Amino acid sequence: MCGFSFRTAERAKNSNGNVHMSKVIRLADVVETIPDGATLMIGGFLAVGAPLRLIGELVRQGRKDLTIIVNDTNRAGLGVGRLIAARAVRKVVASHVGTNADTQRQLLAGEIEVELVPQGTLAERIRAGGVGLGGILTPTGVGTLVEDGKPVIEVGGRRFLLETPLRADFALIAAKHADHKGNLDYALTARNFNPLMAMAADTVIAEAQDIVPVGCIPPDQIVTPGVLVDHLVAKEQSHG
Amino acid sequence: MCGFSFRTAERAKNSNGNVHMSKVIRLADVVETIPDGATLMIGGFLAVGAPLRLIGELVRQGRKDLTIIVNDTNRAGLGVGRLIAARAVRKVVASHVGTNADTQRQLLAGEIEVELVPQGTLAERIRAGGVGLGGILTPTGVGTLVEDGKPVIEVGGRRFLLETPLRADFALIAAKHADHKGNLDYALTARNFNPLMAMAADTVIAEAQDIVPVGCIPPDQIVTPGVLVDHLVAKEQSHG
Amino acid sequence: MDEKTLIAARVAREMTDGMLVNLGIGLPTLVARHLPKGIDVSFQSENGLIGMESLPEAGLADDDLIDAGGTPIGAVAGASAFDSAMSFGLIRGGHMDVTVLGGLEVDAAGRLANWMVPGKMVPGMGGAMDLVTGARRVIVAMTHTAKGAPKIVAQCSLPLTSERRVDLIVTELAVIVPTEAGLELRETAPGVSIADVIAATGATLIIPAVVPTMVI
Amino acid sequence: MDEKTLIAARVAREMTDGMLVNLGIGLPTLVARHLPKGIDVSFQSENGLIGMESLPEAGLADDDLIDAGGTPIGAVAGASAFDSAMSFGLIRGGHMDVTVLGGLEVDAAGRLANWMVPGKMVPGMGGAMDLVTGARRVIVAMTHTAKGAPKIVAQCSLPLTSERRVDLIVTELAVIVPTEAGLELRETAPGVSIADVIAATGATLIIPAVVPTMVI
Repeated sequence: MCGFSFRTAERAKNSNGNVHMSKVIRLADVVETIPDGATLMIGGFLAVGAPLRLIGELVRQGRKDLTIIVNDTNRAGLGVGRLIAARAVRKVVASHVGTNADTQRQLLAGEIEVELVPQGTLAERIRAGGVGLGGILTPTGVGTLVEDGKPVIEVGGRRFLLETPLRADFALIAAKHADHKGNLDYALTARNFNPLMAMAADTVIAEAQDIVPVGCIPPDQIVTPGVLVDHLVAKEQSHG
Repeated sequence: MCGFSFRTAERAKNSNGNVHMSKVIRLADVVETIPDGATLMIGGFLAVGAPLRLIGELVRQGRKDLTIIVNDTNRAGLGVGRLIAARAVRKVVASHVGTNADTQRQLLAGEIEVELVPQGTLAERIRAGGVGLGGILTPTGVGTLVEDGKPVIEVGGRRFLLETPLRADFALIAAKHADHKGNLDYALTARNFNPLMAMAADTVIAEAQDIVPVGCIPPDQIVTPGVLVDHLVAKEQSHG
Repeated sequence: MDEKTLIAARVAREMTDGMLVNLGIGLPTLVARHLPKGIDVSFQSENGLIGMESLPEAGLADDDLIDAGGTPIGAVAGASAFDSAMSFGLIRGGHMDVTVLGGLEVDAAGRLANWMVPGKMVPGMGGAMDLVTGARRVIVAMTHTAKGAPKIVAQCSLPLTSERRVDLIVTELAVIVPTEAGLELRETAPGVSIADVIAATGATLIIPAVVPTMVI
Repeated sequence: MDEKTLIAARVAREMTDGMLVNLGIGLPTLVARHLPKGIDVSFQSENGLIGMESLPEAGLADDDLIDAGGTPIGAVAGASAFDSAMSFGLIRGGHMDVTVLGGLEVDAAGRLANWMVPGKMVPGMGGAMDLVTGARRVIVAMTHTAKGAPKIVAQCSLPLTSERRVDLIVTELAVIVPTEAGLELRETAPGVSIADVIAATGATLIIPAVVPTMVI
């Protein structure tokens, strides 16, 4: 992907000559650190930009009682929809669950809790959680069901809802490229909530389409600095 | 800079065959649209990423009584410092004015009004103005002089200041590349406040180091979409 | 011309050169196909793109590029991609010139309900509440009735999308402008009488002296 | 070793592998030169970069790359650039492991004042208020006295930077940890007695049974 840099290689080793600070971890191992009942932010919009390998492994390991903060629950049995179908989810915080018949069915049957948040408010609440704000004032939802239970604050003669930050135990995100330091970039509409979630969780786990050496993603193109990423899911040997 | 695209060229012409929606304008002409007494956001951090040509032309045209929203007033006689030295500025909203002896002198003599805003709060207030939030709650400044006159709101047992949005009549920003649609990218620490200000003013005027054909800046690299930019300062014939 | 095409074609005439436009899922998507010649409009997809266009051929679909309804799309030269906070910053911040949305109900105050039917269908509001609250101009593009029942009603029975008064309602029967005084009938569709529109509408309409026929 | 070097070298020992660190202008900048071997720390420059390093040679300066004090800098492989909202999002959001800042005063409650002297010097707080409020750990690196007057005082006479209690104070005489009970003397510099530190300090110090000598 890019020219080999002696300096980069040098930096990736500590004074004992060992590679240190490695963020790379096997898929199964990292998913084992996520307990039942955890709150997860999961990136993606209708499964584009969703961490499909991490989702698949959560299902395979039979995780239960999850709270997921997502834009949507994708389609039945696809992406986040696999978690819904596996009944791994107790509560969904999302802007839209209409594309997944499983979610609709579980919701109307009272088997799953759904908190609906306007999409722009969801983005700002996650961002607020990531950047240390105590909340934001938005005009969205004033005078609607979304207002219920929330303080209404007037600024400059206009009314706004006080919306509070969202944070999670884990953020599961998907990137186009990751470098060995965990720096990430995203492609087109696969960016969506991923960079916001990468700031708003105690532990951030990223999977990437390609993992490239440090320096391959130019500084101005990196969207999520590697310091935010705790674990990078290893690519696995293809058995094809 | 990039391969010529027939499709791009076609899109830049309307059905009459005329190039339309041109944002390019001569420096002197665009600066003439800025009246005395206007409120300007001006990008840059210690003059890196500052729109130096626009600033120079404001000075040349003798603009007066400006309110400027800036991170800092640069150094005496440089960048925004030229506006201070020319006594074009009535009020400064900034996080730091300590690097410019002229600002310090005018401030201590009561000749210029300075509103100091913590740098992170300044960024969020400008962002709030640009993204339509009524305000943000920040822990920064609680229990300090910055708290004076501001509502203190408790969320989750912590106290936050309610900080209100900032907007301006004009944003003057500097980019690395602009394409013919006004899409912008930035280089390294020259990005700073520029993309935030590009969303928070009634009229946005950009100058760029290079102007390139549409399609030369890839979609994922564009930081400021061209729809936000009203005017792009034309490159001028070098007389060297 | 079927009724959806008629609505889309009429809405398309509201577009002017250089606008930033967001089209809702379903009927509003059709508007893009009917833009007047010579009009260059930027379409935003709220999942993170300005400059969407329909995919020229299915074989060119990119796994990372869909519209907000999940359909693979293309991108014009000069398109830009961004995250969801920026996307809704553009919408909430007043940078979106027009949004075109479908509706379940619009009431006499010009308020739209389009995101849930309590106990029956709870898809969620997605981006609709931000769009209706934040766009400079909100156009509702919908059929005039549903199973014979008026969708334009005295007061919404469904939960509101926003308390903001929308700017224009375009149906297969009429063009209606919500004003402070009430819903004003501005155009009737070809072959549709004022009486037809009144009969299909569940709210009082203000009828000006002249009501021209819709031009497509 | 001059006193600034001593302070910087001692502060550098607080750094551990993988940390994200912000160094204030002036004395704190020196910390980068004294990192223990084998420690890989990412330095943020709050004007928009993670991965700053000192410029190898003056001839390599980039017009678009300075630190927050205006000095041309370099960037390590894997550096990333961002806008001011992101930069302070990192700081306020708890992603900054350590910030090292200079001080004008620190008081018995561990509160820092470092951004103005009313009527005399009003530079502004720049990023200091966000850094002191938001960083996980705040280290004040400063000379113990100014023109013979203690800078560690019972109560700040200058406007506070934050009401947050800082985590560590390192001077050329001592290492002091502000605790709920008060300022605790943890180390004395080589050749400096506990009595010397007490004499140069304007606030009550808690003196543990054992106060080791600072190791550089």
